Amino acid sequence: MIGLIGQRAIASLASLVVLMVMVFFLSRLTGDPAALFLPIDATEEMKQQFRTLHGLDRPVLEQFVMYVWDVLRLDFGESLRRARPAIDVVLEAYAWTLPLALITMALVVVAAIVLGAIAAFNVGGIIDRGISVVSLIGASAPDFWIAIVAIVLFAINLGWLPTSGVGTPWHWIMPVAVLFIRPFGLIVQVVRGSMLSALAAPYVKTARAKGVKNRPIIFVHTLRNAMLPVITVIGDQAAALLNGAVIVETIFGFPGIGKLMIDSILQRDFNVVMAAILVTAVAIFIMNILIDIAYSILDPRIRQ
Amino acid sequence: QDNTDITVVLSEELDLVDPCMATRSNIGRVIMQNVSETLTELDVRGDEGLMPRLAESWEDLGDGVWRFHLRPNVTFSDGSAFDAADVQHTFDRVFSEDVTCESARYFADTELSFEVVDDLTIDITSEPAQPILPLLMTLVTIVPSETPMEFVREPIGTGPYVLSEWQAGQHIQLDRRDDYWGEQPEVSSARYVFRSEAAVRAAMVETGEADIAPQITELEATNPATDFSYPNSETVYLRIDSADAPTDDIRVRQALNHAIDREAFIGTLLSEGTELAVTIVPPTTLGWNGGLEPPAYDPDLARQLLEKAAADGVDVNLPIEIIARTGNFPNVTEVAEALTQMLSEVGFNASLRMVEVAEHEQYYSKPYPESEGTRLILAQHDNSRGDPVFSMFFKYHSEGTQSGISDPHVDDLIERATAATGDERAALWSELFAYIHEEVVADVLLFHMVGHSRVSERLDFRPTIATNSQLQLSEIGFK
Amino acid sequence: MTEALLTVRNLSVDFHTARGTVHAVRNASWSVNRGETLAILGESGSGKSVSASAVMNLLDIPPAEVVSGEILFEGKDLLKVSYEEHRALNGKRIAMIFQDPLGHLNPVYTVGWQIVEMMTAHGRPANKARARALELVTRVGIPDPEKALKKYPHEFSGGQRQRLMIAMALMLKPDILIADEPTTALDVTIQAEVLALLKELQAETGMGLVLITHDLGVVAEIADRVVVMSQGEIVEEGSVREVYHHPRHPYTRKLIGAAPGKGEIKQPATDAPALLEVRELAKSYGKFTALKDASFTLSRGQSLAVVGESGSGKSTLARTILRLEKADSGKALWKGKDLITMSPRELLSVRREIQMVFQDPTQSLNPRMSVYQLISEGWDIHRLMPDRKARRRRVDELLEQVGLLPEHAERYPHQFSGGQRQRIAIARALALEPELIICDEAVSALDVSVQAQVMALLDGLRKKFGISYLFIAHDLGVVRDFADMVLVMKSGEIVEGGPTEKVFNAPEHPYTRRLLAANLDPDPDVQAQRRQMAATAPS
Amino acid sequence: MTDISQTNASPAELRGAPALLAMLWRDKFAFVSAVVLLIIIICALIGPVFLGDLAASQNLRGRNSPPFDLSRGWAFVLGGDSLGRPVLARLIVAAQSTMMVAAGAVFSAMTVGALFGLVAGYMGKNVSQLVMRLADVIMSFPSLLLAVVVLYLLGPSVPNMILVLAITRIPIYLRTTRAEVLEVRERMFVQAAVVMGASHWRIIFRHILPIIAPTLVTIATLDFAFVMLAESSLSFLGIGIQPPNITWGLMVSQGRPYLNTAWWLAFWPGLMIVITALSLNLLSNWMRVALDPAQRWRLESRKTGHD
Ligand SMILES: Nc1ncnc2c1ncn2[C@@H]1O[C@H](COP(=O)(O)OP(=O)(O)OP(=O)(O)O)[C@@H](O)[C@H]1O
Ligand SMILES: Nc1ncnc2c1ncn2[C@@H]1O[C@H](COP(=O)(O)OP(=O)(O)OP(=O)(O)O)[C@@H](O)[C@H]1O
Ligand SMILES: [Mg+2]
Ligand SMILES: [Mg+2]
Repeated sequence: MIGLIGQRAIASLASLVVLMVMVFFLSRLTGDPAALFLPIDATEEMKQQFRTLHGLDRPVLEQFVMYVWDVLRLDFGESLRRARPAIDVVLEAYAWTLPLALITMALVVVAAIVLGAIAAFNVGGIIDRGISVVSLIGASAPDFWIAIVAIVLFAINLGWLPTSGVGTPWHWIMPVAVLFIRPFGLIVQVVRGSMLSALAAPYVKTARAKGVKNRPIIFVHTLRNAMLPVITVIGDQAAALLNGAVIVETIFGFPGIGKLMIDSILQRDFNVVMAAILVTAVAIFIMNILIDIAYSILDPRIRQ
Repeated sequence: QDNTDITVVLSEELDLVDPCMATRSNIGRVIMQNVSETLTELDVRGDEGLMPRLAESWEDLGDGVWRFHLRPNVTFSDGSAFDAADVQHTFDRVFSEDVTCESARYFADTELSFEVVDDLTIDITSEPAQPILPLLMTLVTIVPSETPMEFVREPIGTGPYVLSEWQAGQHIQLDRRDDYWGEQPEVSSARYVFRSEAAVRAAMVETGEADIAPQITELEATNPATDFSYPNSETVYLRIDSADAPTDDIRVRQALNHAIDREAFIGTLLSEGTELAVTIVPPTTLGWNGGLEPPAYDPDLARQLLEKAAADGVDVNLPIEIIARTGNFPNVTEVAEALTQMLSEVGFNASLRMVEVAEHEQYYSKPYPESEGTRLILAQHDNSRGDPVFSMFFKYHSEGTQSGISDPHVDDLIERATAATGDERAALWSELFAYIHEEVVADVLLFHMVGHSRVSERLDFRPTIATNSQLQLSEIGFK
Repeated sequence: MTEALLTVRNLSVDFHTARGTVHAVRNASWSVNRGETLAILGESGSGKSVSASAVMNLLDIPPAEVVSGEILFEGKDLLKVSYEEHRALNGKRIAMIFQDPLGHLNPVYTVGWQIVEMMTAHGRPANKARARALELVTRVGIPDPEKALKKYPHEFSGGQRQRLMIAMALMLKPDILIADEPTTALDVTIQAEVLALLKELQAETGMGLVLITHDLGVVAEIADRVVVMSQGEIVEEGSVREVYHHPRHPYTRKLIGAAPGKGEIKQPATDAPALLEVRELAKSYGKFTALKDASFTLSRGQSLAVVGESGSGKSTLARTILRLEKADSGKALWKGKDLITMSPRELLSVRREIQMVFQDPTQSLNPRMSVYQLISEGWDIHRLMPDRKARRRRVDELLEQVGLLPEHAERYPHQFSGGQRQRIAIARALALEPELIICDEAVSALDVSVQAQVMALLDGLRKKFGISYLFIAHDLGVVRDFADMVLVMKSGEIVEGGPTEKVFNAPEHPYTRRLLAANLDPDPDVQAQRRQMAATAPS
Repeated sequence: MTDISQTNASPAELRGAPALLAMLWRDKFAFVSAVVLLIIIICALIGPVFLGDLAASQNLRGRNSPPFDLSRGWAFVLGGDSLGRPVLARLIVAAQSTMMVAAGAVFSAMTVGALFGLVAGYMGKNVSQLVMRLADVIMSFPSLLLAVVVLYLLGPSVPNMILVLAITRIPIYLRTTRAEVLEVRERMFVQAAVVMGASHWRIIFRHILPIIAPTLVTIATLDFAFVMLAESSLSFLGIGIQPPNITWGLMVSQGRPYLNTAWWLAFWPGLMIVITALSLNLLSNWMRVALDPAQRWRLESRKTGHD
């Protein structure tokens, strides 16, 4: 097992390198950061000065070699805009994103699996229809709607929650709730579908012949068999959250990585983009490794 | 009033707080005159014009030399005294190769040299002579001579407030100083928070989570008790490239101007109070020419002009692409769509392309990319500094980076006006405005915009034209 | 007669399908009392499993519908009790052993967990359950029971799974045990042990046993009474001896007449060329050696039977030859070319010549393909029989040959009984007209009359086209009638091999002798005699 | 020949399309969904031809007219937008680009993802490792950066939009497919197919794919909404589809500032996205049952009558 994880880690490291190289060159195809950092009426000398200062005037290949050299010494460069080490900026933001993603995903996973399984068990019934329609509306409604309506309702009209920002646990309720909705809707549907197939399997009959109660039949016998696609989709949704939740961060003023990433991309703050992708990619790779381990834990036939 | 702490909710996070970047509006709004002060200050509430701040007075010694007499007994927030060396260091820093200070651009073609006469007197020589040097001093925030040649994250200034806390992404806290040289402001501390969503900013003032939201949209500004509109010194226009066909023909440019129903935008897509523009600078600027008329909306005339041009062999069917930037100002997309439609209606082969900021920049500044036909750049220009010099060279001189024309007479007027002083300066600018507007028809000038802000009812504060780029806490009182 | 413990009265079950209603059970009535063993014999597809499912409340309603009848357990009608009440009875008072042990074990849990759950589901403490599981698993003859409990279903052989299922059903010492073909995959020695265990339990707890089986020997050995089902109906009922000696219904007569093991033993042809030569084939799973240096030769037109202990590596042998498992070492020469090292391309072209009927027919049929698609797939693969009409005819013909109806072609696998699925698998193997068919317990789920029909078909094909068979079976009667060579396997090794006559009449290896001795006779009187002899014999 | 069991097959057996339609009719939710989707598809096909001009005709002085007011004609029944254009007409016209982008992105992502997933799951360890790590790269490549790169270099257009969105959605299909293949290929019927001599492709497409297809379809239909909204946020940032082209996503993002004052601008297109997603999913739920022989009875007429 340990050996396997080690092997995976090395392979992931290779992907990380590929990713970083791609990002490095592709991002440099998208325009000149000097023009964006400096005011619109900045002179050419100022732009030149900016480029020289940040090494942007050198050939891209040379920049790349320098970057690699720095990274090997764990120096991820300065943010072009913030005059701070890019990695600091990113880690600061990630310290907000990570708990947000984890809390949301934890809630989503529990709620979606329970309701999805219940829907599958009552397939075609009123509970199934109810859960499906509600979750689907959640999954397809524009999230800024939900966010703004939530603010109007809970912060302005009812005054129960603060409009936005961070600080107290109360501040987290709306962002988590809004982020919750889409992955919840998606995963409910995937759980439902996968459970439907699994519930038709003969071992369910065995369990019933054994006199096992419905709840363990659903949540113990069948669910585990239905989990393969479910955890894959959970992984996909978690990856989206680990990449930052732009809308929610924007509306609720949540200082996470999503907004930072978008701003840095739009402003061509290359070092921050690189550092942000490095951090999110590491998180996503770790998650994917965990998911693959989960596959083999869940299904002994996959273990090799 | 017991609670004199306020919270200001801004639309954009700060990535820097360095004083030499204070001319960038999001930074200036927080530190300009609050943390760091300038030698001179432009009066935007009354009509006093240029006022003393850290310089008590100044005089033109001739030959491009200006003498500034500095205010005594001023200390920086780190305790050190303010003197002429600090002024000199400030400028050394602005022009340093090691920091890319924004304020340097205002001195692009002038060479400054300094001579410290005594602790509180400094002579500044500019080459060529800079008649508006004292005005330019409103743009340079003074830092102590210990400030390193790199961006600082804890700005030290002479202002009434110190930056006491900066949680990136969350808030910035300014606290009042006890040893400020001037009158103690009423606000004891200000916390700046950042929310990009206008609706949320407005809501925060409504729920009491914030006291001032300097920029909200017109749509949010629905409560007369708290919401104010103010001219925000931004001017919207369509930049024409008169090197391209078919806009190299003046009749085509005129047709563009007459094709647009400017009035129709006001009170609909743009706020009530928006004014039609005849110059690229707002009316509060020196030399603004009140005699100019906005081009009348006359689609028939526009069609006739096009026909005439076509008759002379101008290919008026060449594509005209309007390039606009998403998020440039509220409703920019709709405005651009409406403009496109109006141009199409009179027979232009117009199309619209909305782009993000980096791409917009490509089209906006020279060298302009090639195109079949031509491009009209929808852009917004901000000049709240009181003098057209900050605009005219860039926008109209044949060497200006965003200029769409190349006209020797315009170049000449700009150069002369820049060097002139007093009434002559105003007259030259006026002449330039009229010439550009009527003879050259250099661009499609559209609107002077208004901004909206929401101010809590417990505050006594009215936003001004400068609110866009600075928000002096000392101007805020409590009811 | 006093009120029976479990009485099924006038039970009728229909299945509604798109192509009409299937009357699976029609007015069936039977009952079983405490301490009694009722054998349900019958045609494959005659509704035995369906009626058992009805008792356990396992029918999917719809598409199934209980049209009439009642199922009385201790006087209560199980068709009327609430779901929850029924659930509490299941497993604890009435337990069931399913016909198809692989599908009915949950693939993702260890068998130990699944067996223990039988007790924990009814509120018994887990440690006690574990002790009992260990005891029972040992009793049904699973080697290394401690470790076995920690393994997953796919790591067991077909017979082992069946035994695990039996152990599971016995956990709570139920009052009624419904055993649906519980010994189809067991060799006769283990079968004897299992039957002994059932009897013992019956003596201990007065358990009523409903035994659904095709094996007349098993009936003779253990049953008290017999009902015979045909086409959904009960056609005959009586004591074992009565029915065996004086069958009244023509079907019963046919059934008893078809009991295998009475024909003449064939002599292997001596001059046929070798078709498959297996040389020192070995395979192990981790540390466990499933197959040790197996060597044998199969000539063209020969039928080679492989018998042996359950779990001795018979299926592994077949699967390794077919490259479904990677062999550790050894060769399998097909017409001189080694299958084990053959390039994938070459292998593909050989595939058509060797077909296999898997031990677990249900799992080997794609649930999303209709019977027609399943049978004709081989033709698609090898681009045979392009004419649709001809195909249709051939499918109908094949179905009829294995005792199914043409209209079954449009149904899907889940709509069939265990024996019917097995026949679909056989029809599929035959469709390609291969040169060798590997049959892994291919007729174990068939009642003896259908079995006889299928065996006759296979034998006919052998004569006509020279098809060879590698025939894995545990039913010595069938082997005796069908095979001309026999291999005996034990613990991964071939312990004995030779012409059928020699192996049956002059067995050398002690295991072979044990095996033959344990064989059951369909005649209840003979069995009773043997039992007596065994009891009086000095141990 | 033994007569096994009797069936009284109904005389008028339904086959093929009529059978499917009958099954559709039995699930009323799915039936309504199918009708809704049909309408949307028709709008997408003919909308721009018939209503293109109406949808583009501005009237600044009659902007943001509220919905349910018939005085300005049927086109304004859902209100007018911020340029005074009829929302209803715009919705209909926008259906085309919307559907092209969403369907294009989802289908290409699903096809490519499933294909690579099948290969990764079915082939040896090394191929699998390679494909999966590549998927990791795509998965952690921020979609926004991809959008900026592609649209900056190639310009915003419907095909480029499809490209961007499709690439970002590939990993989910790839990973799901692979995970399922790993399990399905261990099943006995796959081995039975191997024995019959089925080629890899046949095994993959005839035996494995049908088992995992329902899961893929479920995800794909959910992705429809996801893609429409993703396209909306890209438009909002200035790197997606831009006016004068219209999509529902663009309409949603343009209506965003008016949420408090003219709710109908963002509401109707948002509702269309929800309705489309809902319909697709209800239909895919139906399909999951209809295509599974073991579940199909749920949709077949139950009472063929017993005698
Ligand atoms: N879901 C179903 N749909 C339609 N017909 C079915 C279904 N399940 C079973 N049948 C039919 O019901 C009949 C009885 O099946 P059952 O499984 O009880 O047979 P069986 O007596 O157990 O046979 P075997 O000995 O082969 O296992 C068979 O003819 C079968 O085809
Ligand atoms: N995947 C596996 N992992 C570990 N052990 C296995 C695996 N498959 C089979 N075995 C073991 O290999 C041995 C031989 O199995 P095989 O299926 O060949 O037996 P068999 O002779 O066919 O028995 P039966 O008659 O019961 O079907 C068994 O003891 C079984 O436990
Ligand atoms: Mg059966
Ligand atoms: Mg076996």
